[in-house]
Amino acid sequence: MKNHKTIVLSNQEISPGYYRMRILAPDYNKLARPGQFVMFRVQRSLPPLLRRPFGIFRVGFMPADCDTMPPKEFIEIIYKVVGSGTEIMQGLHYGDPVELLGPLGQGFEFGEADEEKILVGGGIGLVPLYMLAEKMIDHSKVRLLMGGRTRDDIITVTEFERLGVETYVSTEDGSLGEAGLVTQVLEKKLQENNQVSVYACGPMPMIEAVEKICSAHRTPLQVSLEALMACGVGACLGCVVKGAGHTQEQPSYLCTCKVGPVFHARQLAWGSDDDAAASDCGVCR
Amino acid sequence: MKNHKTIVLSNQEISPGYYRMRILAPDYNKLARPGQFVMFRVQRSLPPLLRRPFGIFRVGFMPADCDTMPPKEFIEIIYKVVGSGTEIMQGLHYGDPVELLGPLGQGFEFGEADEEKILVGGGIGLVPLYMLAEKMIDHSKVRLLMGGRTRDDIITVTEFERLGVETYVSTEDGSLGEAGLVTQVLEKKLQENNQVSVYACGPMPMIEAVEKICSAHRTPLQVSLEALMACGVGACLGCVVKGAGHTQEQPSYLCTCKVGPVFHARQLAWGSDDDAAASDCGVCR
Amino acid sequence: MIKRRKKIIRPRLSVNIAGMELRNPVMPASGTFGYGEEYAPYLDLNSLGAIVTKGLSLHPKAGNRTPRICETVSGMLNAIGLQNVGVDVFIKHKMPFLEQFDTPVIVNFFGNTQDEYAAVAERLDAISGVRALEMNISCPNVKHGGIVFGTDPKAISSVVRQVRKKTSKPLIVKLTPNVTDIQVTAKAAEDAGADALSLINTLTGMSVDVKTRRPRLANTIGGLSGPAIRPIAVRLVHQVVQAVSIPVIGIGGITRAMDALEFLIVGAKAVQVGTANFVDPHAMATILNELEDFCLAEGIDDINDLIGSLEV
Amino acid sequence: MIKRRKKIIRPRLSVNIAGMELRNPVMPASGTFGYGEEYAPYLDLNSLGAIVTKGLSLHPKAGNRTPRICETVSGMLNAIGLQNVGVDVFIKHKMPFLEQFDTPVIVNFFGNTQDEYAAVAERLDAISGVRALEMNISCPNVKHGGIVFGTDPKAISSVVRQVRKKTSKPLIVKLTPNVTDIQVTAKAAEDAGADALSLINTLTGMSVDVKTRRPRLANTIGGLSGPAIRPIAVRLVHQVVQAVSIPVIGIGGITRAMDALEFLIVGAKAVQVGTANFVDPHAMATILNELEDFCLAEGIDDINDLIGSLEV
Ligand SMILES: Cc1cc2nc3c(=O)[nH]c(=O)nc-3n(C[C@H](O)[C@H](O)[C@H](O)COP(=O)(O)OP(=O)(O)OC[C@H]3O[C@@H](n4cnc5c(N)ncnc54)[C@H](O)[C@@H]3O)c2cc1C
Ligand SMILES: Cc1cc2nc3c(=O)[nH]c(=O)nc-3n(C[C@H](O)[C@H](O)[C@H](O)COP(=O)(O)OP(=O)(O)OC[C@H]3O[C@@H](n4cnc5c(N)ncnc54)[C@H](O)[C@@H]3O)c2cc1C
Ligand SMILES: Cc1cc2nc3c(=O)[nH]c(=O)nc-3n(C[C@H](O)[C@H](O)[C@H](O)COP(=O)(O)O)c2cc1C
Ligand SMILES: Cc1cc2nc3c(=O)[nH]c(=O)nc-3n(C[C@H](O)[C@H](O)[C@H](O)COP(=O)(O)O)c2cc1C
Ligand code: FES
Ligand code: FES
Repeated sequence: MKNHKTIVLSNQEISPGYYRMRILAPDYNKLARPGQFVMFRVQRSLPPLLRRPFGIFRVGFMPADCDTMPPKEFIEIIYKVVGSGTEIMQGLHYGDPVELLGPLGQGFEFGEADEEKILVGGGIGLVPLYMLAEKMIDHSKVRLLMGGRTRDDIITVTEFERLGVETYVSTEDGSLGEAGLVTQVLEKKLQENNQVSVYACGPMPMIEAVEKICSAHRTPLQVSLEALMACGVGACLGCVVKGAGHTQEQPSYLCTCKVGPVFHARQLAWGSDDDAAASDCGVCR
Repeated sequence: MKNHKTIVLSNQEISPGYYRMRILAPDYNKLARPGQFVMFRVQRSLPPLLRRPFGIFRVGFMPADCDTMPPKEFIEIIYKVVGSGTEIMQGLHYGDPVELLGPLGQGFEFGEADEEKILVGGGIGLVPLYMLAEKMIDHSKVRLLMGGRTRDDIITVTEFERLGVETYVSTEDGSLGEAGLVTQVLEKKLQENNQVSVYACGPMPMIEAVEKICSAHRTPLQVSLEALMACGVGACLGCVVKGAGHTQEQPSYLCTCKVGPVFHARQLAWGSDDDAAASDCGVCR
Repeated sequence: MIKRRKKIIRPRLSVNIAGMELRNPVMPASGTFGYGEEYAPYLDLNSLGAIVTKGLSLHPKAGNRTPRICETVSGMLNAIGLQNVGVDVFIKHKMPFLEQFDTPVIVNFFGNTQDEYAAVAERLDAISGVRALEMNISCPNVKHGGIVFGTDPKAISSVVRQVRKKTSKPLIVKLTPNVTDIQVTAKAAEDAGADALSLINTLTGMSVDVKTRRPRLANTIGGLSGPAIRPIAVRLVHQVVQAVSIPVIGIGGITRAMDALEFLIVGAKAVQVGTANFVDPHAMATILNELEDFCLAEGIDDINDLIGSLEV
Repeated sequence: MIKRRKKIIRPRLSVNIAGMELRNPVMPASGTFGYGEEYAPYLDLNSLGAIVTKGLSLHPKAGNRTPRICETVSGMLNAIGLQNVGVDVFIKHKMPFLEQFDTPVIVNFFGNTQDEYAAVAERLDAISGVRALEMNISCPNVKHGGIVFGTDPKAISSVVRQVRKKTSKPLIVKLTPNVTDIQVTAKAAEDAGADALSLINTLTGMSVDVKTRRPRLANTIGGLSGPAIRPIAVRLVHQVVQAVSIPVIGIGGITRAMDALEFLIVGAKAVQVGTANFVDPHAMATILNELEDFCLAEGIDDINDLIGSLEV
């Protein structure tokens, strides 16, 4: 947990509207756990005022510029251009000064070794699952069910495959993989075998559907949520979601930035008709 | 008078803290008169909110990118980095989208042919005098008295000399040319010959000193003033200066952007002890 | 490719305010558009919903000392001091220009006493080219210790009543945001006979040059405008719309159609664009284009369907 | 080159507010710094002038539904709804952490009735680690139709008086900017026994998502903070400093030393930094460094020489 004033190493469009940015990030290889995020900011740029939260896609080392130097540590984030902040990010180049606050939040718990793991990713929700797969692949069979609206939303699947993850792709419009929702595939898999752990990240409707399926099959589920964030460190209380047992009379709010962004499904309130989790905040894409 | 959405052609530091920017500017060769200015803005950049006024240094044509196209028209501005807006300008490159509102304001009147002309420029105040010299040099002898704090503030003198303008340089610290104030040189020149016209642009204390000298010698003087501007077109009334005959009871305010920025000295109120012209606005450098 | 046959129907943008049919809901804010002629080279005045003039007083007014403006974060402060040519010069020298256009002219005016307000209104009432009056009540009442008319419901009531008697033209009262409860001042204006309300005028602000330790404005205090104030303006318009039954014109930090739409959705029937004109003289034209595009994209045939459509 | 021998004397930054000697005039604004521990990994809490906690109530408070925040131009809206752990949990679980530091702890608190205010004050008064109380009066008075305490001079007078009886610790009253005349509310607080005033709390604002036509905050209306509001805050502090004789703490949109200096120059004895902490957890450290640099550059030995040095 530190604020790094650092620089962009590279920034490339990997699919229409999706960018992959590599950022110099000392210590992240040691510190960052799968599922954690950073609060990102372009140095000296106003607007936007607030930092933007992004999941850590992966951490790594790259050769230093000269032999006598240690290799450079970096993180990669993958972002979709959706508004003012990501539009500015799109234009960044090697050397541009940025700031990273992080790594923040709680990451995923890895579950039992040997037990099969199913990762469910929707669109940009795939991002935090990669590092998770990296850590689990040596001990467990890992499957990825990856969904998106069109084939443009299916990103970095090859990277997962290269790790040895078995991947299923479906798109709503059938432009890549099977036509349909990723949750249909999950349902089928759990019918075959519910002795697995599920990890999901994606748009809220997808996460809710995944939760329904998993709770029906009594399969443990961890989800990574998005919420509007100002501080990222638990100070503003802007990012809360409803905890399990939340009622009007006995409200229970958990900070997504601190208690999350990864929650065990059982920690959260599901299916309440008003503002279940962050589902009505209009920010979950 | 038009708003051009256009691009930067080049942007170079010509002296520490001083930049020269060339901007694609159709029609400016026909329209722009010496002494006029533009309201400049980086497209889609906020901050700063308001446009920034800059004098037109020169207009010109450059070869088109291919033979079948007409040559490209441009203007050049020269600016000193002083605050938030000019700091952003400093970072602009070829192709960056900018907007020019202009050409705005009244330019210089050329005076009698054959009569000698003395241009007095202080620092960045030199800018609007170049085009003026260009226009007058064929009919009149033109001298430039150029002053600045240090040699870094003495810019584009070679350009004036190339036109055939006789230039005198003085700096307050003596780091270039004579040590002292440019007004001392003016005083000497007018003692030799007061049958000249004087044109001055620079910091307000310099302009006030020039006015004192010229009125003592009954020499006609035109000055180009700076003022804080929001609109540049006479709509906001933010940029006013006191006109001749201004009193508390009968106030007379003239828009620098519309009636100026070039005024005949006789149009203005001089030496009133409260806020003579824009002198107390803290913006005249 | 199939050739599209569907005719694109342009959405209806016209709105009706106090009996005035405006071709669209976009007009300049007083004091940011001069007397119209300043921006005529840049913008087709016939494309606007209305033209709103600089505020006029009974006698010419010289305004404040300089500096009169300064930039702040996403906003600007001004203390122009209501410099204007006076109502008579306006009628003689500025109206003829404005009458060339087929766009309603709304004249903004003010006074430092009730009688001054009434006198200006009376003169403007006689001018056929003036389509409506907008009354700026953010002025100090010199007869009552300089308290701003618009912050005191009783003063509002009294001055609006007196002006109401002097004109049968639509009377728009422009509210100040510098009050504890805008619903009270809004109702005072409505009850006193206003046909419409416009808001917000600028918020009082100040900025200091830390090097010289002097205020950046000669007047020390000035009015804050621009994008920075928009959330405050949207809130105030929202509150006023709920308190009155006359139409409301939304003002404050509008630079794009998205901004204008916030005001329309909370219930403003039209909007005024101020500071944005300085930044971009085409701002209102761009806003109008974007408004039309938005309606097309969202399948809105008539902008009136959008007005007040906020879902809480 | 001549070797410089002149010893650089570090300027004195300490200020005294209501009997508290603060090592410097920079502290966080309530609600933007949690209970201190959230920012401890990023900032040396011993470098601050004071620590100001999230606002506390008698009982724990869950806060509003989400979304609770949204970004606006150079600002943000929040409607957190004063979520907090309640005064008892604070004392038990949060105070021990804060007591590790050698920095005065100022506890912000509120209530929805006078009695609630008094009860919280009484409990905090008993806690030795609490150096001073900051009373947030921007809360609706549920016994009086929900009118915000801080907008009504009588309500201010009454609630501050009652709280004053319950504590002998320095009592800072935090004013709301959403009033017609801040000098009146400031004086009401002073007369009722406040030892110092802090301002401004957030300005009421609103933002609309034009696609969904819904307010961006679940609560519809929220509080605007950040750089956008600074000119309004500076003006209000300027006015309050002239109206009262107790010390004033300036708040609103401070991100850099230059911003803090505006408040100090108009007469604030200290400043609070709010939204800027979210943007940069080191903001206050940077401000402190810059303040020192400014004093050195301008030859100011003691920051108190700067306070109130505005030349009008
Ligand atoms: C823990 C976490 C991890 C995330 N990881 C990723 C990621 O790996 N890749 C990616 O593309 N996006 C990710 N997001 C979403 C990302 O933060 C938003 O897309 C981004 O903030 C949008 O910024 P903007 O300025 O472009 O959009 P705007 O709509 O202009 O933003 C306006 C405000 O809303 C907030 N906001 C908008 N959308 C979201 C959202 N979906 N979630 C949270 N806040 C939002 C912004 O932060 C900002 O404060 C993550 C969000 C969270 C909370
Ligand atoms: C008619 C005219 C012609 C000018 N020509 C030139 C030129 O050729 N070269 C050049 O370097 N400068 C010129 N200036 C001054 C130039 O406009 C300012 O230096 C520039 O606006 C500073 O912007 P900033 O954002 O960097 O400074 P900031 O101090 O951050 O600006 C804050 C605000 O103050 C205004 N401002 C600051 N300084 C001045 C100033 N001296 N005059 C007017 N407004 C000011 C800015 O426009 C802005 O609105 C001219 C000014 C005028 C009025
Ligand atoms: C330079 C300037 C001058 C103004 N003059 C007037 C005026 O004469 N009468 C008036 O009612 N409002 C005046 N206003 C207020 C605007 O009409 C408008 O209410 C305010 O600027 C908020 O809108 P904006 O944020 O779009 O600028 C003026 C505003 C500015 C910036
Ligand atoms: C998220 C958030 C929570 C806040 N909570 C409180 C609070 O509990 N008590 C209080 O008195 N002020 C609260 N405030 C107001 C701030 O303390 C401060 O007065 C205001 O934000 C203006 O300062 P700024 O512009 O520096 O943020 C809160 C502000 C924000 C942004
Ligand atoms: S983002 Fe501020 S508490 Fe979570
Ligand atoms: S700059 Fe607006 S009137 Fe001159």
